[in-house]
This record gives sequence, C-alpha cells and structure tokens, in this order.
Amino acid sequence: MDDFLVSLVSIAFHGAAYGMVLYVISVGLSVTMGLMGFANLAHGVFAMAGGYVMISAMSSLGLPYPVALLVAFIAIAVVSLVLEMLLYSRLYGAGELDQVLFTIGLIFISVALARLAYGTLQQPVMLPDYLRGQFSMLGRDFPAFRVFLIAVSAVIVAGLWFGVERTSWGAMLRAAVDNRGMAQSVGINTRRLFMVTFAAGSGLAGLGGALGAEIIAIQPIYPFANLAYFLIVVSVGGMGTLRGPFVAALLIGITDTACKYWLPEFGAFLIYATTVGILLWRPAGLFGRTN
Amino acid sequence: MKSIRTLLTLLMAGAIGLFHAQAFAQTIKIGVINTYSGPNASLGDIMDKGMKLYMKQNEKRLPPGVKIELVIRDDGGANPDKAKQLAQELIVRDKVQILTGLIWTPNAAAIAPLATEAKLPVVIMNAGTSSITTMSPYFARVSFTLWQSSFPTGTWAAKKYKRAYIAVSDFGPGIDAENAFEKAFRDGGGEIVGKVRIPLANPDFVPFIQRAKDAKPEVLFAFIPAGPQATQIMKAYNDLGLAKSGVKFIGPGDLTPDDELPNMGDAPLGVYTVHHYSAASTRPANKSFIAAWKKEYGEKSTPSFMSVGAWDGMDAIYQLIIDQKGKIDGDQSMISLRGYKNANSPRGPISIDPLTRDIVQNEYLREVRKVGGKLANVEIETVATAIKDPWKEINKK
Amino acid sequence: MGNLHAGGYSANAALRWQESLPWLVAIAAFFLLPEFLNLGARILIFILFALSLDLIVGYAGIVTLGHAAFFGLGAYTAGILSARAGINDPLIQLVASGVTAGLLGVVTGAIILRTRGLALMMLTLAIGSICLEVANKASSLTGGADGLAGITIAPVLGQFRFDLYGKTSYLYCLAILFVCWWFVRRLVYSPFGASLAGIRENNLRMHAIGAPVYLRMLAVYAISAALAGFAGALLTQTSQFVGLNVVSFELSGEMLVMLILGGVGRIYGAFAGPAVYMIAQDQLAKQFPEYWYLGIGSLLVIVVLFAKGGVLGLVDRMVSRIGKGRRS
Amino acid sequence: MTIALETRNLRKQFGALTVADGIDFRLERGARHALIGPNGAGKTTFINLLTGGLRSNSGGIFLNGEEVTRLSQRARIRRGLGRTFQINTLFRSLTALDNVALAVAERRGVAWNLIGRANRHADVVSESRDLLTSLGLAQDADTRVSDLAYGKQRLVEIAIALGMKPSVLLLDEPAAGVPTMESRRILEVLDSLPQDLAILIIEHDMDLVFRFARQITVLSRGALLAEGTPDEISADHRVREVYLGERDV
Repeated sequence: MDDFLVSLVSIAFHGAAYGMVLYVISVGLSVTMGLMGFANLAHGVFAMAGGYVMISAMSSLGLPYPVALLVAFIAIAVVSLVLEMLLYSRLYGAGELDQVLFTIGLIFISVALARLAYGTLQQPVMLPDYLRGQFSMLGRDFPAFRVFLIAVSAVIVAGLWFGVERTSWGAMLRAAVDNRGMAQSVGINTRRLFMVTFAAGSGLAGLGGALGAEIIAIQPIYPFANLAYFLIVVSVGGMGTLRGPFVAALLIGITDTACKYWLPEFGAFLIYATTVGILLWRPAGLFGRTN
Repeated sequence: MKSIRTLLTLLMAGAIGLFHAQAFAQTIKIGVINTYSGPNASLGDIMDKGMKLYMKQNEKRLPPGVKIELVIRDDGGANPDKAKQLAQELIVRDKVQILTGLIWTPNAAAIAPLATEAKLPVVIMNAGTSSITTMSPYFARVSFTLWQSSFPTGTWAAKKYKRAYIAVSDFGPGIDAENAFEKAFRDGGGEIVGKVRIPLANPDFVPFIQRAKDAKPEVLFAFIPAGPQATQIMKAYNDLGLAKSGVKFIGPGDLTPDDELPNMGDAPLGVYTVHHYSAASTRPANKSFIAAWKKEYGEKSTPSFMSVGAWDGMDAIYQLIIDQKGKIDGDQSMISLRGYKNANSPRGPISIDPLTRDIVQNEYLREVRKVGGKLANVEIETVATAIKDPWKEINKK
Repeated sequence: MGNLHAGGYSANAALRWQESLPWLVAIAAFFLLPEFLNLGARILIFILFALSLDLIVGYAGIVTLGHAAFFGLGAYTAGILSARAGINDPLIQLVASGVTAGLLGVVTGAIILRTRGLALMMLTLAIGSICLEVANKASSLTGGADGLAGITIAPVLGQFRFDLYGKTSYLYCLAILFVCWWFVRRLVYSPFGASLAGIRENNLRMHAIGAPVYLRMLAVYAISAALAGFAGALLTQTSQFVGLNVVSFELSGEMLVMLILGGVGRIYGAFAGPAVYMIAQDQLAKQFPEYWYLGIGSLLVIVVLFAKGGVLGLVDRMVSRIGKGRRS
Repeated sequence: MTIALETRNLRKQFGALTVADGIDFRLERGARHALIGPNGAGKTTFINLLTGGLRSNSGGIFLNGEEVTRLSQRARIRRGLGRTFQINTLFRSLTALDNVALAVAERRGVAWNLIGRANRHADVVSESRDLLTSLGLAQDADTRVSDLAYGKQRLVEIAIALGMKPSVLLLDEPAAGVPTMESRRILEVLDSLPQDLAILIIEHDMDLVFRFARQITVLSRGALLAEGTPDEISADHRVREVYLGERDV
C-alpha cells in the first residue's frame, strides 16, 4: 500500500510538471483557435524557437538562465508579431485545408532552418547549479528542476488568469472570443487585439518551449514530434478558454506519466483513446462551447 | 500539360545523369545507406567521418588504377521501406558493387532479400541485432551484436549485485540486450526485479526510470540507441537521484557513447558499461586513430564506436578489393570477408567469424571518469576476449 | 468554372484527350527509363494513395490527418498474410487489404463522422496514432519497430515474378491504378459524386433536402479507405517489407502535401502531385535534405497564399491565358 | 379542405424559458399562409420544431394527417415537408442546375448510384432545367450560383426546395436582404407556385406578406396571438400593440 502511495505521488508530480509545460505551450494555440478560428499547426515552431533562443542566449551571450527565459519570451513574441502581420493575417477566414497546409509549410521551413542553424543534435541545456539535484519535501526527493518548473508555470498561469479575468484587455479578449462581430460593433479594435493576443500566445509558447527543454527535447523535428500533443490539449480542453486546456494538459500529463509508469506496454495508446472518447462525448472539448 | 512536360524533362535529366556516371568503369562504386537527416542524423555524421578518414589515410592501399566512389544515400533513420527503396536504386540505377553503412536493424533486415537476389556483398557497419547476419549469405558485420556486450555485462554484474532492473528500447537490439543480460544475470544467480520496454520514439524517460527506482534494484541495466536518447536517459537518471539512492547504472556502451559524453554534464560519472570500443582507450592503434581524427575534424570532435565501426568496415572493404584486385564478384567478396582479420584495429584485435560472417572481438568493462577535466569511458578490464556472438553460440545445434 | 473534374449533373463526363496523357507518359517511361521503374512503381502507388485521399478531402471536404491508417492497414494485411499465414498470391492479398482497410474505414468513420471541423481533424489524428501504437505493440504480428520481414510474393497471375528491376511491379501497379482511376472517375461523375459535392459545399442544405448525409460520408470514407488499403498492399508487394512508417502521421501529412501541391478535388491533381514531388525528391533531396524541406515548405506557403489549386491550377491559368491571348 | 400540416398544443422550453407555448396551428392544403411576429416571438423556433431540427417537449405535429412528432428531420422531408432558409443556404460553387438537381435526385432516389453518370440521368436533368425555367432562371442554369445576383440566389434557394416536390413549403424570409425591385420578382415567383402546395411564409416585409398571404398568424412570446385574413389582422388592435409597441420603443 505504501508503495502504491509512493508511486501515486511520483506520477502526480511528474505528470504535473509535464502537464504544466504542455499548458504554457498550448494555451496560446487555444486562444488563437478560439479567437481567430485559425488552426495554427505551426504553433510548436514557436516553442522550439523559444528553446533555441534560450540555449543561444546562454551559450553565446552568456546570459543567466532566468534572463535567457525572458529573452526567449520577448524574442518569440516579437517574431510572431511580424509573422502575424505579414502572413497569418492573410489567412484568417480561409478554409481549414488552406490553414493546415500553410502551417505545415511553416513547419517544414522551420525544421529546415533549425537544422541548418543548429544541426540535428539535441541541444543540451546548461541549468544553473541551484536547479540541479534534489529537493526534499515530505520525506521524499524531488528533482529540483521540476519543482521549479511547476512553480514557475503556476505563476504564469496565475498571471494569465489575472490578465484575462481582471484587466480591460482581458475583457475585450473575452468579448471577442464570445462574439467577434459584436465586439467589433462596440468599438473594440479586433485587428490589434488579434495581433497582441497572437504575439502573447506565441511568446508564451516560446517561454514554455524554453522552460520545458529538459522534458521535451529541443531538436529540429520538435514541431512535428509534439504537434499531436499540443493539438490534443487544445481540442480536448476546448478552444478559446483558459481553463479547458489547463485541465486537459494536466489530464494528459498525468495520464501519460501514469501509463508509462504502470502500463508501459500500452504506450501512448491510452492517451489517444481518451482523446477519442472525450471528443465523441463532447466534440467541442471539455470546456468548449458547442456552437 | 505543362506539368507533364516538366515531368518528362526531369525524367530525361535523370537518365542522362545515369549515362554520364557509367563512363567511369574503372571505379568501384560503394553504396552507403546512412542516416543524415531526422533526429539521429548525428549518428550518420559520425559514421561518415569514420569512413572518409579511413579512405583518406589509406588511398595508396588500393591496387593501381582502382578508384573508389561512394554513392551516399540518406535513410532518415529507422526507415526500412525507404532503405529498401534506396538499396534497390543503388543496385539497379547506380550499379554499386558493394553496399555498406546501415545503422538500423530494421533497415538492414529490409534489404536482406535484395542482397541475396543481387549477390551483393553488404558490410554492416553498425546494426546490432544478432539475427541480422542470418538473413542473407551476403551480409557480413564488422560492428557488434547486443548479445556480445550485454551478455558479459550480465555475467559481470551477477558477481557484484543480486537485484537488477532492465530498461530497454522496444525494438530488435533492445530486446536482444534484454534477453542477453537477463540470461547471463540469471545464470549467475541474480534476480530480475522488473523490466520495461520503452517505445523507440520517446520524449521523456523520467516515468520509466522513476518506476525502476521505485522497484529498488541494486543495479539498473539499460539499453537505448546511442545518440541523443543516451543523454536523455542519463538526465533522467541524474534528476531522479538514482545514484544517491544507491542504484548503480550499467549497460552496453550505447549508454555512454564517446561523442555524447560532453552533453551529459557530470551525470554519468561512475556509470559502468561494457563495450568493444572506447575513445579513451590507450592502445597504440587507438591513440594514432584518435590523433588522426582530431587532426582531421578538430580537437572538439570525438569519434565513437560507430566511427570505429565505419573505419573498420572500410578496412574490410579495402581488403576484399585488394584480394580480388579490383574485380568485384559477390561470392568472391564473401570469401574474402569471411577470412577478414585485423589484429590492430583501434578497438583491438578483430576478425569475422567464417561460419556466421559476424564480428569477433574483445569486450571491455569501462567506467565513466574524468580524464583531464573531460568525461571518458576508461577501460578497466577485458571481460571477454575474442568473443563470438553469444546468441548464435547458444542457439547452435 | 476552372475545375475540370467537379462532376455533377451539368458536367460532361466524356473522356477528354488530355486524360490519356498520364497513361501515355507511364507507358513511355516503362520503355525509356528501365532503371527508374522501382521509383516509378512507388510513384504509381502514391498516386493511388493520393487519389483515395482526394476523394474525401477534395470531393467530400473531410480534412484528415490520419489517412495513413488505412494505407498502413492495407500494407500490414498483405504483409501478414504472406509472412504469417503463407498466403502469397498478390491479388488475394490485394483484395484482403482493400476489405480490411474498408472495414476499418466503416468502423472509424462511423465514430468520427459524427463530428466536424477541428474535432474531426483531431479524431483522424488520434485514430491514426492509435493504429500506429497498435502496429508498434502487436509485434508478434507486425514485427513492431523492427518491421515485418520475411514476405514473399508469388508471381502475379502465376506468371509474372516480381523482379529486381521492378518491371513487374511497375506494370502491376499501373494496372491496379488504372482500374482504381476508372472507378474513381465514374464515382466523381455519378449522382453519388454530385451529392458528395453537395455535402462539401453545404452540409446543412444536404440535410434539408433529405439526403442521408452521414451515410454518404461513411460510404465515401469507406471507399477511400479501401483504395488506400489497395495502395498499401501494393507497397508491401513491391517492397516485400512493411515498416511502421506506413502508419505514421508524417506519411499522412506528406500525402496531404503532395495532393495539395498537385491540386485538390480534380482527380489529376492526385497524379501530378506525387509525380512531381517524388521525382523532384529523387533528384534533389538526396543531396540536400535540409534544403529540400525548406523548398517544399516555402512552396506550400506560396501555393496557399498565391497559387490556389496547386500545379494543375497553375496549368489551368496558363492555358486560359494562352487561350485568351489567341482570341484577342 | 384537407389539412396539410397541423400542430396540437406544441410546447418547447429551454430551461425556464418557454419558446413555444402550446401552439395549435393548422395549414390547409393550397394555403398561402404567413407567420409574423416581432423579433424573438419564436417564429424560427416554430419552423425548427416543424422540420424536426428541434424536438418539442410535448404536443404533436401532423403532416398530411400522419403524426410526425417523433420522426427525424429526414423522414419528415421524405413525407413532403420542404423549407428554405433565411440566410442563403446554397451549394455555392456548383451551378444552379446542380443545386436543383441534387434535390431532385434525392427525391427520385438516384443519389446512391455510384457508377452511373449523373448527366445521363435525363429525368433528373430535364426536371431540374424545367424547374429553373419556370422560375425564370433558364439562362442561369449553368452559372455558378455564387456568381448570380443576390435576388437570383434567393430564387435558387426556393428552387432547391421545390426540387423536393413538397406538399408543404416553409419559406423563411424569402425576400430577406433583397432590394425592392427584385423582391417583386420573388413575389411573382411565389404567386406562380402550384396551387395545391401549402405554403407557410415567415416574412418581415409587411408589403409582401399582405400581398401574398390569404391567412396570417401572429406569434408573440412563443404563443399564438391572433389569426385571420390580412384584413382581420391589420384591424386587430392586439397585433398593432405588439408590433407598434415593439417597434417604437
């Protein structure tokens, strides 16, 4: 019984760390899809780029880890803003198929560029000493880095919720997700709202990619290899909400970890089966609005 | 219509390129199927360097007038169907006379029927599942088998530990490693307290290793393909503090490949592995090999066992060319390969078993230590001398 | 109406002379390029795969990210029949592959076609991933990550042995493709095909005119799955090996890309796409894998932004421009 | 006169909100009947209840004397219930002919033919062409509907419904968004429809309603408010109250 409890704690802990990273990466995608109705399969590109930016900032510029994380966030937000203005905005309202292809194209390009710039090797992350080793809690050892990960993600989540629930920008955002036409007619500048939201969401993905580089390895095929997971978080959680993807990401993180722990022979099977089940039960996701 | 014209033009261009290539009849064409893209492209790179280094060093060994041309193809990883297609094209279009490379077991398995049909000698530079050489009489292997390294690991471990946990990648070589270690460890009186097969495409090892830790073994035996995954699993081992809770980490040398060590931090210090090659070995042949490597590719670059597989593979190929004086025949080549011996490989004495066409070599126990501020696989003892593939020995009638 | 093969009641279904071109090229290639027949056979197989995908993406409007599931099941059915059951006749395998893939199409279609949009796309992805996991884990049957080896294929009709140079493979694939193409073409021009266009154009209205929309979609999904299953079987038979990659997400994605580059919803886009893509890949990608993906990616972005309709769309526009030039 | 469509005590609630409050309604064969009411009166809900898009909580719906309350949307359509949509619901990139032919083919049961050629189904093609001709769209048969003028698109909207040869036709604001000039054309078309067809029209354009309808039903807050001839309705003070009250505020 004690062993069982021990393993439960392990699974909850590692699952939470993984789920938090998934959430920070995917939440932007959820909002983009809900707000602009845009299926951005290339969202993982931002996460990967965030990882690379952090690694370069540390190894080439010698910046300390926390600063490098911040740089990743800002750099990706800025780059995505440019992309939004130049490319993405042309495709709002285009067909699903066009969006899928366009974003797959972006993935191909980014995979190739990443390989040219960094080679195919997985990039090692040089964590500062204070994040290495173990952290003792309740008589058990936890990897310090993952504790840090959960803590930082929790802060981001809190900040995000505050931003959306308590600020005027958040109110506009919620109004626009709810009914874009209505929001426009009451004088909200939806074009600017899109840009800011897109940049913030992508920046978060970059930050998530950088934070999670130890869990989801930064390598050129990153956007492809993890696409299914990001999309599952969004579609299971429901688009255009903050809460949905959060629950979904934790659910997936913990299920995935539990499967690997207890039922490794099933692999990712249960994750996908759960996804199928949930989407059949609620096609718009757990917290999505059926339209 | 335009598209069809373009298509025809492209087809023609291809055909012309082909005639062009046939003009150099004196040249021996060697097809290389290797991995240059995908997550494991680093493996292809380090093998490629091994081959080219050998060719540069040994240009003069070839019979007069004979030239070698490598026809290099990228399989993009464990991609059997692609490998088969590439092999087919190499044989039919490029008319290669020898085929080599082959990092991945599935890829090697996929081309076996082709090799047999075309009577094409294939020198396997890496793929390590025991059964591969039984798949075609035109296969010869210069690399290793997982049984070769994991079986002695089990024998050695059983003398020191009683409880072991096994974690391997879920594909041919991993299952070989598991079976070999388990048999040797059990035969030596040890107990397996648990085992897990990890999917080959896997982003995060932590849950698997946590499970291993919770099973409280004395020793954790692991095999994953040498490459980025080795670093990943080492990180998980370190993050979860297995060393601190007294779990030893051991495995075949794929766990601590020489070229990945610099990415691993201090995590692998004290990890024991058994393998046929370490870049840190002090054999004279290896010292000169390392020196040549560093001179060619820079101080920072380190060869791995895969580079040596490629280097020795080229040596075997040169030998068969020399034996036949530049006129390559499939069956003659195999006779030459069956008798291949090199007392002075960077990894020590090696030969090819005439019966099984598989590699015979020494296996060394190594510990990861700091040498001159850098991690290295330091060879401690030779745990098996001139060992043949144990799987084939056990399964012999 | 730029779209040549939209079908419908006002469409002229008679064969046009241009439609013989792919077949003439294919036959010419057989005689002129004997060393490229293996590549040729693969192109033909992927054309068949693209054709099956075009049926549901282009004609029924279902965007799928998991079509490789059916291709893979077809490939594994043929492989398992040979390697595990000793049934080596290619035509029997082909039929069996089509049937199993079609059945999987019915079962999974019955589940996923209740949804639309993003949920549908996710479900195709999830089901594709489940198939990959099953293929990976059922290694006693499929060989898992090592792939399924030990496949022998008997001569076609007891006469034509599969040879190293791919002559038999090529002609065999060409024959099967021809039959499937004929069927697809008839389908597109049939009342059923017209009703698919209706579903794609306006699902709600199809319901309102009393069409059994769900059953129609299910039917075309199953037909498409069966065709993909045929293509999978052909791949197994010509390569005598099945690897996990036949069920992979990457294959689904790459196929979609080939189809779109060719031009979606127009039958011959499925011919042009894989042919151009694979020949270009054969010539260019070996030397420069990085630049290859850079090129393909850029091309995709350009096609979506500026060249709707892919290669054939461009051809259409050029032809109509030339036509206009002549007239004026 | 026979009754084509009837509802008895039809009731629908969304939680606490009652959107159909025991509606008793009759549509006679050959009727030219209009359903009017202020925004939010429950007109579209009523239509959706009739077609089966929504399920009623209680009450019954009868189509040509047969109870269809529990039948699916599709089953009701097959029993002769046709409708058009307030917002164009067309097959936009198909020709006008194909738009109509799809409906005709469904009715004739040929749409499951997988192999035969669509254009060889002469019965379907000629019927569709005739239908378009009767609506004055003969010239436009082979034009993509998205390329047609809006007024003509509204006509195709009706033509599709007629392709089903319904016995009851529900027209949901057929002239919505159409400029006055063209709405006259729509009225002409409506006048020319077969005499035995029962038509229920929902419309905001009161001109059109009063010119077309022989019978008017007024709906307010999910309940029947008044029913009668145009003259009766225009004289009804309750109707004026509801309308004027709503409109002037």
